[in-house]
Amino acid sequence: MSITNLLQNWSDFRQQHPSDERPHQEYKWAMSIDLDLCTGCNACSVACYAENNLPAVGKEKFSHGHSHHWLRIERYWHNEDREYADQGAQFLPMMCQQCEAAPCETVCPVGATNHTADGLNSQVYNRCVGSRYCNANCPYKARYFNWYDYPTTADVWPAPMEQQLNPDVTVRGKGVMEKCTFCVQRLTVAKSNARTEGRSVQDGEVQTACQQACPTGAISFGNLIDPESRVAKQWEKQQVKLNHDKQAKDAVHDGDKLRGYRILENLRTYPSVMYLEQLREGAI
Amino acid sequence: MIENSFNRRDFLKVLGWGGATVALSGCGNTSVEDGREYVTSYVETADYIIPSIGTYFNSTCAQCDAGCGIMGRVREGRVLKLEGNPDSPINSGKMCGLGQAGVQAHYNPDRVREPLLRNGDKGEAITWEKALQLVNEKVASANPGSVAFLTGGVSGHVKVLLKNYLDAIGSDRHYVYEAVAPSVVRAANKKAYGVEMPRLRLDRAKVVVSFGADFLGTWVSPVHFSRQYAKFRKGVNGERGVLVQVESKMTITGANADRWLAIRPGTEGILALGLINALIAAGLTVPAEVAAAVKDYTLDRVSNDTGVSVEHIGKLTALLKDRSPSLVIAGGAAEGYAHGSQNAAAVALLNQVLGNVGKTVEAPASMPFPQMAPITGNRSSLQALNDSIAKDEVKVLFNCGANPVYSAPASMNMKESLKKVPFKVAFAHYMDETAMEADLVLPLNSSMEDWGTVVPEYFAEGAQLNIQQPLMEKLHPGTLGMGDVLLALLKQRRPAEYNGYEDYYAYLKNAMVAIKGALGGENEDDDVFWDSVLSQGVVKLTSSSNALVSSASAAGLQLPPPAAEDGTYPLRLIPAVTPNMRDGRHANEPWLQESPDPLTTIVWDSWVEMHPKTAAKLGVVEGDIVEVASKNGAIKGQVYVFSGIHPDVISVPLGYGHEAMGRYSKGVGANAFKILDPVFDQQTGELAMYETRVKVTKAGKRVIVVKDEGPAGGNQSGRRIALRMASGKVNLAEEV
Amino acid sequence: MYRFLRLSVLLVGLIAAVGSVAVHAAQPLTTADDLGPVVDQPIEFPHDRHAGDAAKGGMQINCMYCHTYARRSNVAGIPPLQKCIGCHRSIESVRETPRIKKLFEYWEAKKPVPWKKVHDLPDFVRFNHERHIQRFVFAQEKPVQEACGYCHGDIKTMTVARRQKPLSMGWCVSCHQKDHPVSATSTKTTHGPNDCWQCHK
Amino acid sequence: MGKDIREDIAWAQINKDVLKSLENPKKLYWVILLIAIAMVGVAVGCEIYQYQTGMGVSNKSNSHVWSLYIATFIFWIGMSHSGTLLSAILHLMHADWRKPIYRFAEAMTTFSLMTAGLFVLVHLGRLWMVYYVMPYPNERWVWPNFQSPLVWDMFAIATYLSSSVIFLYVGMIPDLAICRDNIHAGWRKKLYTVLSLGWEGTDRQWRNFRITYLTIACFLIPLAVSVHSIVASDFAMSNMPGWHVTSFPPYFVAGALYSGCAAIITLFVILRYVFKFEEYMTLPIMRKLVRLTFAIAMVWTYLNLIEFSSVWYGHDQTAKDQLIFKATGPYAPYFWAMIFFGSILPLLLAFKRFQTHLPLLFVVSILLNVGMWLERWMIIGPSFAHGHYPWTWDHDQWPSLVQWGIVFGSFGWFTLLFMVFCKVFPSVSMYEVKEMVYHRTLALKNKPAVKGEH
Repeated sequence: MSITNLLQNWSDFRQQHPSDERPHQEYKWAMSIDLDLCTGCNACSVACYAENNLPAVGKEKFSHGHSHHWLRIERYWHNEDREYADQGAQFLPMMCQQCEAAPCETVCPVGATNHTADGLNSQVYNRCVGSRYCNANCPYKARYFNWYDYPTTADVWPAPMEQQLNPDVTVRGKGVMEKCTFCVQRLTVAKSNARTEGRSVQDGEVQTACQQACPTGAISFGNLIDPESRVAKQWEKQQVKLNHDKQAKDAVHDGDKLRGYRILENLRTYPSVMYLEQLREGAI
Repeated sequence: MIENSFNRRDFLKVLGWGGATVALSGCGNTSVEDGREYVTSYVETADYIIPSIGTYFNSTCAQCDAGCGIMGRVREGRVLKLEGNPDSPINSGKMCGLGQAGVQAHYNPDRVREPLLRNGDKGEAITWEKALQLVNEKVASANPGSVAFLTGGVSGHVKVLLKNYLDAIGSDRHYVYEAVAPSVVRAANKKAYGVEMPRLRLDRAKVVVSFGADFLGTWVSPVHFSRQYAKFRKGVNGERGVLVQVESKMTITGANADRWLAIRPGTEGILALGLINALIAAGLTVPAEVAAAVKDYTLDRVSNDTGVSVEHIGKLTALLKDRSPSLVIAGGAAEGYAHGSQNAAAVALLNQVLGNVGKTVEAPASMPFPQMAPITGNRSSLQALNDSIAKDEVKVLFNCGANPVYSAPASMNMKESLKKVPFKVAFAHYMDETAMEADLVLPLNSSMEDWGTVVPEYFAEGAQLNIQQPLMEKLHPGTLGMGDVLLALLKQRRPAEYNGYEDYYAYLKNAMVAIKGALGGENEDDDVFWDSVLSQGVVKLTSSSNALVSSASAAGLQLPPPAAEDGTYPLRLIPAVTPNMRDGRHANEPWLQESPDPLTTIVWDSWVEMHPKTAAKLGVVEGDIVEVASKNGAIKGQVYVFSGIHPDVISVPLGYGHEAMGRYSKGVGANAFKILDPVFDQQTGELAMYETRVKVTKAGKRVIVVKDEGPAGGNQSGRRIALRMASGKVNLAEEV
Repeated sequence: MYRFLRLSVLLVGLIAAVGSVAVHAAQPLTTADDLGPVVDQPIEFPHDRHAGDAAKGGMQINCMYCHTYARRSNVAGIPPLQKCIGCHRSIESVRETPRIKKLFEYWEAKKPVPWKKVHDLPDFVRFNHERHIQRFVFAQEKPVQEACGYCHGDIKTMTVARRQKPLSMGWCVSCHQKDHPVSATSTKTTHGPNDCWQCHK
Repeated sequence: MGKDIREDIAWAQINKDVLKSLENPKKLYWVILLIAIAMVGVAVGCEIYQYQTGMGVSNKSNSHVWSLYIATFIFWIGMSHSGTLLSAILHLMHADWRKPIYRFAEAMTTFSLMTAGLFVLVHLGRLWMVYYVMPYPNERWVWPNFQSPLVWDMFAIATYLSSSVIFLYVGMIPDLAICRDNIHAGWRKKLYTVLSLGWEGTDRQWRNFRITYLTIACFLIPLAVSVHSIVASDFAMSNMPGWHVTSFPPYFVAGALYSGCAAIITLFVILRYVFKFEEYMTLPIMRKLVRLTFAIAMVWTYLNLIEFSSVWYGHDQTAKDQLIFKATGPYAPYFWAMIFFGSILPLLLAFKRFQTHLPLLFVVSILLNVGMWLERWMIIGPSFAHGHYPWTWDHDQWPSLVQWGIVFGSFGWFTLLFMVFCKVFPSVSMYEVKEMVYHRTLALKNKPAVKGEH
């Protein structure tokens, strides 16, 4: 309770800007999403509802932008004023990017959202006072606020539907902010099991709900520290560096042969999610 | 996985007494509440059950007929989430959104909970004994030939029991009805290849041309095809597969195509033949007879008829010529017309002349136990039933897994004709439109409470038999499994034969053990075999596969010219099958209502989709309420304008507009089935889904369309968010 | 002028009074033992008899013999009925005592015993028994009853278990901030994790 | 042009006139008071409904998370600044014309701060957890996040509020003594007796008083400036297009002084009319005030232009889009209204003839504040409606009636507080007016008689 402790806690709350002096120790959870494989089928999104106790808010609330999909599928068109969208749509799964320098963390007045040692952007519901500053400052608008008290709202979880709720995930009450957690409840279990066996989590040992559902396997998830993990290999191959806000490859001429990129990277948020550009055939 | 001493069925009974309570409103309960919460321990348990750690049980997804293998995560006696079963060749561990929502079908608050007997216009609860007794009387009193079963696609041991029951009462009236099914294509395939549904190998194809087959979203076995699609895109040694989608209304498969060709509705066959002709010109050798048949389909004419530009036909021809093997698939868009069979045949012919048969079109595995093989539903069978009802030939009608009152066109007037059947029994999960008409409603277990075997319509690799087993104790004591009911009914007819079986579980186990030899467990102990079957969830069957007809023949190919303009009904209605709603049987699962439609991102409502040109012509904009009127009725809907649809066409999604069923589906959107014109495919007599002609008129005020996309729509306004590049640049082989 | 003094004295006195009351009323840092409520269970299970010291007539049964899930799971778990019966079937001496009779009634009815939770945590807390047991019992080789006692108090002296520690966040933190040896042998120490997400679901 | 304060006015007269304002109010006073209370009632009702049901009823969305509450919060904070300007800054500058009017200005500061504070609470999703924002020793060893501008806000506002209350109070002590001595019975007597802290006007007391007052004044000025700079940093510190502007702190301070001065003009006119303070709140004072306002208006306009141009000539396309959206999108009417009220309308004040035209000034000053309120909303609303991420641009985020109700009520709350103050405490500083008169007579005496002088 001393002033030193106060200052120390203060520094704990400060976002851990990734740097070569201060690398992650054991885990750095990261994701990569191949937009060429994403068909926009929404399986991931529904899986997220099932895993993370997300409320289906209903038409009226949805119309006011109160939807609660931690993982939303965005649909973009590239037909610049052509008659038809004849090169199809582009689907993009957008969830919390678990930024290394997360804009939300620095502004939360009560420190309800912090950086964990695994490079996750944690959200602690009990600490949240609902100032919503975090989402104001989130460039991706990937955070979702409990505008109503959904557990007690009619037809959100009418009996016996509440029996489906996942006991490993808190059911959020009125007035707190929430967002994608990379299925931290699964990560915790995997880490605990690995620890009991005195090893670290192997690649593929733990999957996020969306990754596990995705029919085309567009989403891969894993530990960026572990060079054997698929994610680490992909980031390596695509020459996307976690702690750079400009990728060297974008400067060099044939960098455009690589499809890896991070969204709104230029804002220096250092997202933990890498996207792979969608491809289109030129011959047709 | 399961100890022999410990019978899985008994186990479920104690499993119900789960430990920890449900975590509701976690932020609310911030206190330590000693001595108030209960922690009920098991009476006895298996040592693999550890409180707070989920156990996975394998079963089969019943949300559609694809028969994906699933594993249910069970904790403290509750099933929490479904994952794909990695051992199932169909979905190899993956799942679609529809499947994920299965738990909501199970926990749904609107499920029927006990047998209901009609009393005036409301049902009163009765016991199962009474119900079955009643059924017995009615069936006994009726003349055997007049007892009919209307079901959806059925397979496995339930099918066997059903067959036996019908035999027992001496009736052959089993109508298998699916509102949305590729039955025309099946028939055409049967003609062309000798099999109804050949095994398609997208993973081997370099080019896939799909004539409106939404294989990524709704067609036959979407998850399996999505798995293959992934391989196809990655390509052999990095050569990325090219997908071309030909259809009048964009499906999610179309949205993923490298080139989406908006074709004038109904002219798919013409394009197919045109392509053959162009290929011949490009030096492809085909049988003279075929060449003769297609010689009139010149580039210009085809381009004229179909509205596909000469340039694109040329490019497509070149693509098919250069990159072999390719794969051409005929789907909903091709088959939905009066000449649907012809279209499908033309597409099949294209496949054959391209020499894809044997390469990307393979013979499917045959089911070694034909009595268990699935009966695939179609729409003509409902027509047949309707006719015989009209002739007063049906006195007792059992309905199971079909909802004709909702999904039959108004012209059939199903609701009225059902009234002519004296005694109607509905096996139901919800009080849906058809159940409302029934005299006796028998509540069924959810697929997560029931035992059973399922044979998928479409085999991924070899033939396989899927196991369906309870993932938890029954939620409502008043429900019963379909198998149990049939068994009970059979006991009434053939006591000698069936009294030996305590219940369907006993029957099933016995039946499975009886054929364990064929299931690869000949020298295993019965219980060991049974337990291993249950723990695997999928039994792969050794089966032969019959050969395919690969010789191309254009015999009997008669394609009509594109349909003429209709003055009063200028537009064509395409009833769209969306990945969320399909034929509407799952409309009461809120996750599906809330998950945005992939293309329009609209939720909780249906819509009228049209091309900007059409909208301009009609003078409507997004959100206008319009009336869509056909000769057989009219529905209202909100306009959604987007450029993924042919200007001659409007589209309304199916599955909405329920008048009954439950709180999440009733009165949500409009029912497009209702206004379909009674036009039928000339060869199969199937209802031609895409033949309906409509006129669209403004009807009232403008609303704000409730959808996920913002006012910017699909426009990124210069931000680098969703990027796209030419596939030529990258070498996928190098990627991880 | 004097009025002014009088007033200020009054104010100061008031503040002092209120302050002292507040300080007195304020809860001390809750590392002290405070007993939870008495919970009446369907069967008054005598922990002292089973786990107590031999001197006091106990049988010194290892906690994890019955609470077997503690080493493998988040929850320690209440043993299934079959476990109690497993022993008591063959213990004729107490067979007719009322509690054991009750036990067997449940067993014959195949009905689970509706125990009440004695150590309850809020629903949003992710507490993991396994990790603590692994660390203190298996790594540090502390005697089981001592290790369990850190959070559960001196159960072996009670009949019906009763909460002895506050189980509040501050109390958890007070221990997580201490340094604990990683194993019995090594001198290396680490303190408990302080990520919010370690304990908050 | 009206007369300035008469130099020969008797001090007793001053007491008499000012104390008259403390006499029992007329009916109209009660009517207005009731209206104010009713307005507060509306706000309270809305807040209770929102508290029970959830923030959703205010019709914000996951991308549009802030709205009128924050806008109005800034508005009231801004309002508070001019009081300090008049009482503290001008005090140090020995601008004696401030003397008759600084008292109610300072009161206004305090009350608008009290109003602003409430909006922070109203805005929170979990109001009942608000104490998490304060650093208090706790067994969990968790502290607020001292990086967050919101925490700075908390400190800044608390400090500013407390110190301006003290400033107001200290400045009143001699007058309270006068009240004590001139009122002979009732609760007021007791109140003044206690509050005047036994003031007897001895030299020692005056000396201490001067030093104290001066010290607090000096302390208050940097505080006032910092408070609004901090409020500005709520926005400048974030990465939202349209917020991420370095010129925000001065821009906000200017805006604050602006709206404050406008408010003073409004209240000036009201008080002068209601309490017949023509003798003290004279037109020359008003003229000075108006000129000051005009100057600040121009500064504000200038800073506004700086903001726009720094965006326009900057490289941040997103911010540029944002600006274009403001000027052309659905918010355009409000945006241009703000420009008009904030920059065009004050040009009237440049004309001599209008500078003392009270009815016109009354209307204009209110419109100026409308403009300033719009400015605050134009910072919040459009930015959220058109942020970094096109997919999440606004669906339909027009503030709901609940929001309007609470904003509406806040004006009632302010009126309520102010009216009570005017009736309980002298809204014109008697002793300072006396000083002023005294100094002027001195000056007059020393002046050599000039021809034509009367």
